Amino acid sequence: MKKLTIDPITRLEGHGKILLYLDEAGGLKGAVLQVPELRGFEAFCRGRPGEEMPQITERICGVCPEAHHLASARALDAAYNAAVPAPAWIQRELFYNTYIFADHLLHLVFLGGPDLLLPADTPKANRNVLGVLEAFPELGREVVTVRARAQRILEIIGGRAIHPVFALPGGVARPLTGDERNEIRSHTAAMVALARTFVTFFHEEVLPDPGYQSLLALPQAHLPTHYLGLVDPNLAPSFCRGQLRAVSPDGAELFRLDGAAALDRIAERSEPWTYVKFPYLKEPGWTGFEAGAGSGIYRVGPLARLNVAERMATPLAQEEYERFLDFFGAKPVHATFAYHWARLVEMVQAAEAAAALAEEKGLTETEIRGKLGEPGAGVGVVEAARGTLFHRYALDEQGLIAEVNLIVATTHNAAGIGLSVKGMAEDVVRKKDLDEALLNRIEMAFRAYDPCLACATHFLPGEMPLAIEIYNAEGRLERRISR
Amino acid sequence: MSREPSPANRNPGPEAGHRSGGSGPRIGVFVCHCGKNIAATVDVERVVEAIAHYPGVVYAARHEYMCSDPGQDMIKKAIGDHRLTGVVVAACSPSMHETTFRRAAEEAGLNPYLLEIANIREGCSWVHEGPETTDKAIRIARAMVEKVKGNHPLSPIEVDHAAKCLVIGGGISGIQAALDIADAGFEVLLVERTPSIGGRMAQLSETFPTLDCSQCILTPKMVEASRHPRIRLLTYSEVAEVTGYLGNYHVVIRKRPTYVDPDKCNLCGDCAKACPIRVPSEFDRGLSERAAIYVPFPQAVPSSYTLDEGSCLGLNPLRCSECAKVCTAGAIDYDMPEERIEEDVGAIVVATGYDLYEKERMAEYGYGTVPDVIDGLEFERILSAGGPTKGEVRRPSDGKVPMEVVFVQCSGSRDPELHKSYCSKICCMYTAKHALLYRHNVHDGKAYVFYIDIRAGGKDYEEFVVRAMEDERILYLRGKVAKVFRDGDKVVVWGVDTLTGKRVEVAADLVVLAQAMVPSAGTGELARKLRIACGGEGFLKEAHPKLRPLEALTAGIFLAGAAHGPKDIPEAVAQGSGAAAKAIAILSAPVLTHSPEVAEVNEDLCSGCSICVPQCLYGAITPGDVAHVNELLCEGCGTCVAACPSGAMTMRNHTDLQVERMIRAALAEAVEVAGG
Amino acid sequence: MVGKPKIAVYWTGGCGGCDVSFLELGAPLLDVLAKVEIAFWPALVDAKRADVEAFAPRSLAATLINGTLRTEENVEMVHLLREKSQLVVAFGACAHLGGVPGLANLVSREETLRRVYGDGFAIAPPPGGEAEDAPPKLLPQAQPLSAEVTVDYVVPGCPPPPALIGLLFDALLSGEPPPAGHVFAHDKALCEECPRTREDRVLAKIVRPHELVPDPEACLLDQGMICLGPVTRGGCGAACPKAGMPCTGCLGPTPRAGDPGLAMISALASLVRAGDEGEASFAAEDAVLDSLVDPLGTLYKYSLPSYVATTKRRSG
Amino acid sequence: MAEAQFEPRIVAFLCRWCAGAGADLAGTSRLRYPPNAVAIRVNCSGRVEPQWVMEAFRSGADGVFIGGCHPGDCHYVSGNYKARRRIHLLKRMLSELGIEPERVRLEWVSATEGAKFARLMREFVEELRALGPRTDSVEAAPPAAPPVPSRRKG
Repeated sequence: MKKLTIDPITRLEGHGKILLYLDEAGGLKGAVLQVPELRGFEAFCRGRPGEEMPQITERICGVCPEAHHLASARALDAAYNAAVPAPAWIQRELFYNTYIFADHLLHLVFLGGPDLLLPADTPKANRNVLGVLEAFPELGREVVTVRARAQRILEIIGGRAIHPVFALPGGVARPLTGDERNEIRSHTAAMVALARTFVTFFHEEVLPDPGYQSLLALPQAHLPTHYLGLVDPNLAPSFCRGQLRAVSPDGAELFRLDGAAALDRIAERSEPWTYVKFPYLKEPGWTGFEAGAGSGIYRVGPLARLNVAERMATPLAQEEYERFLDFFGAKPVHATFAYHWARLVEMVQAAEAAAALAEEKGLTETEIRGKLGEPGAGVGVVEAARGTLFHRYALDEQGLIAEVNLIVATTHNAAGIGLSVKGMAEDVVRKKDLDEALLNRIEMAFRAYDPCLACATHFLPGEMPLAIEIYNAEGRLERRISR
Repeated sequence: MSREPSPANRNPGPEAGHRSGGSGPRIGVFVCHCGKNIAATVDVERVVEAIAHYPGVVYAARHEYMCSDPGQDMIKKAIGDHRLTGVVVAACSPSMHETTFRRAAEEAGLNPYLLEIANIREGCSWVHEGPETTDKAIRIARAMVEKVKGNHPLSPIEVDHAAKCLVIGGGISGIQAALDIADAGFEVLLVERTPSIGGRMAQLSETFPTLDCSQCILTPKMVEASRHPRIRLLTYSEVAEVTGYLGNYHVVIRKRPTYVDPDKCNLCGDCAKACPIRVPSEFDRGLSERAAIYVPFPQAVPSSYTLDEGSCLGLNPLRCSECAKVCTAGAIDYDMPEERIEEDVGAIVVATGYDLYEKERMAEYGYGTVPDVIDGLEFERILSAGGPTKGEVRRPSDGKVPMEVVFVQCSGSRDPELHKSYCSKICCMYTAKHALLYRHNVHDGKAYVFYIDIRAGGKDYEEFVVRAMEDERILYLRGKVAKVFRDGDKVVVWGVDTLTGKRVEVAADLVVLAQAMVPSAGTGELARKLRIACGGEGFLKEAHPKLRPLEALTAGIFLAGAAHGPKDIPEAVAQGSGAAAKAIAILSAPVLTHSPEVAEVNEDLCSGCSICVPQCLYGAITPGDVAHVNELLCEGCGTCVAACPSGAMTMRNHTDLQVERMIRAALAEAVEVAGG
Repeated sequence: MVGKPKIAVYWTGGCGGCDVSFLELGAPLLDVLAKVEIAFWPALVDAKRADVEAFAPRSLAATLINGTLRTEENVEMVHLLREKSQLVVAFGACAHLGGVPGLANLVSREETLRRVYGDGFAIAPPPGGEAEDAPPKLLPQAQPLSAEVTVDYVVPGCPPPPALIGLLFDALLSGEPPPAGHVFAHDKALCEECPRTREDRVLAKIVRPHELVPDPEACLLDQGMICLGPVTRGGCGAACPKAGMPCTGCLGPTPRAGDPGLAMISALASLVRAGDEGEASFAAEDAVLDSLVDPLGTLYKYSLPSYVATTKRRSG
Repeated sequence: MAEAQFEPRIVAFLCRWCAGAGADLAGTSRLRYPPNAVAIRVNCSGRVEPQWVMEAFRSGADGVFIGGCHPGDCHYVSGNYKARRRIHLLKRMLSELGIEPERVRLEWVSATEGAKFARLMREFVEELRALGPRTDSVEAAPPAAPPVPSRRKG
């Protein structure tokens, strides 16, 4: 038997290696994504002061600390039964939209970018952000500078760009000054400008590329699942407020609920052969590792958010969203590689939203803390760049953490990622003499999700087996290797 | 886990011995038998053997009596012969012979701070038995070797100082201090806020227990102070600023203009007669009036009139000038400026005295509302020959001679709920005096004294009170007065005699309240200027309640008289002399010397967080970009060092590194002991 | 690309924040990237472990390692990288002191595994795989980098502030790197660069950040917040205090502070006041001290593995 | 031969003015007490650092004794109060680390209380014998030394 190892899988957040087991004939026997990482947050968060959680849980992930920071604060808002005053919300939302913009930009250029912007046969040494910067120097420079300006906004509001400190139960740490608002204004303008530039660039340089076209069309990368994401009252994607909406593979709404209530619609499936729990929708329920309307498996993240939404919240984003729909014809869009494009659409909305929030009068007002009630239990939900993020805490009478549970984006997507990797693996191993570039295509499959394994493994086990099922020609599950 | 050792004492002196040598420490250990005192339970030979092989030790020896001359010679010789960079003497408690051995080391050319005592007698041989005793002795010696390894050569801190003293407050206590210091040959600045020195004592009629006339015994001292060649009298003056530290205080004094030239004024008094203004006299507690230009009392020192700007019709622009018109001596100068006096002094005595607890607060006793309810000092004025009634007892309201007088003790004292919790100490005595003096004045008068209990601790005091109690027309009633109110021309007093349990009601003509003593107005403000502490009740706080009752926490500042707490005259005088003696000790020192084993800031590490500042009760640390320690003020307790979170504060020859090495040496694996 | 110094960046049990902070250098990043060749950096380039194994010993000019050591694989990798590198830089609080994941040492490995997976948990290779394919074992404790390999430099912080990363590269590219053991941060505590004003250094009560909107000018410690600024290296510009939140110590203790938790315990206790000092105030003082919740988690948020071994403590 | 009983190792920090003088008095009065404790003299209990206590435990001590002046008697007025507060907070942390708080004992001993000092020494040794050897995991050195130079070095 032959073994191929991709170690470590690269250009994603966190640790992972892929093991492919091939039979003598070179056919795929099994594909394993192994995540050799465990930090044990779930265990050691207990006993910490509740108000510390926004700062502790964000250490789960340095790429999306903002998401954990705010999800945590929202869980604490609920646990303390606090009404967050408007000025605090404006700070939080401005901060959060800026984060979405910066994080999507990071992935589009630095992490997933190379798969997207460089030809598939690019040599490994160049298949990275440096290669991108060489290929597109001026865009590259602009991206680097504007990302820095976005980070500056996060720093002004959050106190620090990475691992911010500003969110507290019931509000934020301090009011903002007029000078700070003016600086923020100048940066948001630059963000919107770059968003425009990037859209043009995408339509001129990326979309027409046959490589990307083929990926969008690739049947193995086409996964009709349910979708879950936050929407605002107008059913436009929302990142840190609003209600959770779930739609079926054919686009029908399953529910629209607040975070806590939505969490009740989700069950977690644990399989005897794995330590990772697979979340699924109680309705229709668990039917095994398969996509389709009959299966409770759902996906989250940019594509999911566009699929659960009916429109975008801002004009430029709306234009791009329409182009996106025109291209695919029908909604929901199931093409895994459409995640990249969806990411771009969201990046535009985030930039526009941030610019608008920077003008809000309340941004500099001083009523920044709501009254706190007695500590109890609460759920906080936000849309991390890569998908829905739940924090659920129970506090004791001192306000110390008694119980903590998190469901992070990459966990929601675990089943989807598994199916995608398996699909790509099958596609790849079918070809003769596997070379490194081909193996990269397997990584591309789940890089599309911008997965965050650091998040997924904040307390998951050392191993996350994927797609150890063997399907027959009809795509029916033939046998499952269990341990 | 050790902080770096503190750098060598910055004062001139030999550079760090073993550090300059660079060849590593060369420690000598000298173990004393102390006859049988140590040798009986500690195997001295074993200790010498064990310690001789301890890292850093190059020489170890023992002697029957290390403190004897031959013993000391042994140490001196070894210091030379073995080029020792440090010495440990394992013997009795350091409190016994540390100085002895350090002197010996110095004679042999070794910096005395490089010698330490390992206490293996009081702390070991005398309290233990069995082989472990020797084991422990070795541990103690090892630990001390580790300390010496980290010691640096130090030399005492020396500073010059001003040979002048500031005395604040011209009452009897301040006067006494000033005279003692001046007589000892030092310049004194005596600062008094009012126009005359004399203070409270000048207001008193006669003094207990001897009943001699207060003025008669006070005035000579006032005059002596004003005439003393080394006392500069600054009346009508206040301390504006105080900077600096022990031995080197810089003081700024504001002298308000009296608008009368004391040298020209001949006390004729025409100005006062001419003055159209009349205001209540402070000195007579408002029982008489004075003009805007006045002498507080006939024997005032300096004997000169003062024009009180506050009550004058106006100086700027000049509104009246009647006084100037009649002053034939031409002593009046409306343009007299305020003087600003700056002086450097080596020590400061604070004797700012007391006030009586405010009337307004004694509403339940009708004080302030009923004219014939007065306080003890008012009664003193009434009793005084020079007072408003020329010494005849007449009550304020109608000048009638009161036939029944009620004296209320503990008025505002010993009453934690409503007033002051403390005992004002002198009220029992002066109330007895008041009762007796009243009886001398009004032979058929009747006096009632309400008291909680009688506190007459003091020479001849008890006898004095008994005299009062035995007077058949002075009735002592044990109990508290509940209410005092006016009824026609009587003042009715309701009280309870707790001995008989009977309710007592007296329709009196006059009520005298023995008001609580409180620190004089402005005491707190002055304390802030001096950077000294006040206690909860506002009296000045001493450095140690038992061991340093005359000293403020800030070195070089001393306390005298009632500003420090309720006191009678003899106590105030005694404390004045005591404070003077303390001040003289500083002023007479050729230079001030101070132990170099004090806290020190590593300026490369100090972030100026100033957590150390409030740890120091001696005001030795000044905050800033980096903290600064005034070595002269540092007492070496090390509390700031332990508080410093960044390890920037260290203590010379007591660094964390040294102590932590001592800890390890004391705990390191058991040393094998003979037979063990 | 020939001649450019090769550098590697690797993460062990970390969150990736350090890598992102590297990218936050902004424009200067491009200059740095122009001057060096990135031979290995999973976050950014596609070199694999096999490539690293192929490097010649000491062929890497410098390797920046972030993350705490949590698994046997972490240990293998850092030894591998140490062998290939001339200089190893502990990059960020996890590698420097153990970091937030080091709080896991409050709970034993067995306890952690039991809580997450229930009893009888045992790792195993995937179906069809050999033993070596099993996921790496957890170490008994989270460890800082220096527990396994010699560390030449430290860039502290969670994550390291871009300014300090800049200092590192200035030093590396300058040709004369500082002596081994250099920490790219200030030796003085944070207070030095904190704009807040310190008045009366008295801790009359202890407040938690969500209980108070702090005065914008005054020292947070004076306002009752447990700010670790006084024991923590400067270099971040006092970012958190400026943002109205207390310093939690991510840059690590100042050079002579020793154990930062014990140093702060001494400082805090020294500042506590409840009325006049004296026997009458003992109970009130203790009440103030006891209102400090979670001392270990607060005082060793980033440094537990470096200062206290705690796995045998009462099982929580 | 009877098996040797557990002999706890103790470090005693004594202020020079009160507890230290009290210990000397115990000596001059020839009051016997077990030799388990080695005394380290400091000027004031306010000089004693929590880090020393931990250093003692790291170096194998079974108990740490701190002797200061009685409340109101501190030669430096309030150093003993600072010590009391520091030890109070330290004990909370020690128990978190599995070190029984009883292993640290802060006592007021005046210069005249030689008998009390001897009694406290006997008591403390007995208590520690009852507690037995330490079972916590505070090791000779921290589990991992932070890289040089962030350890305090001489």
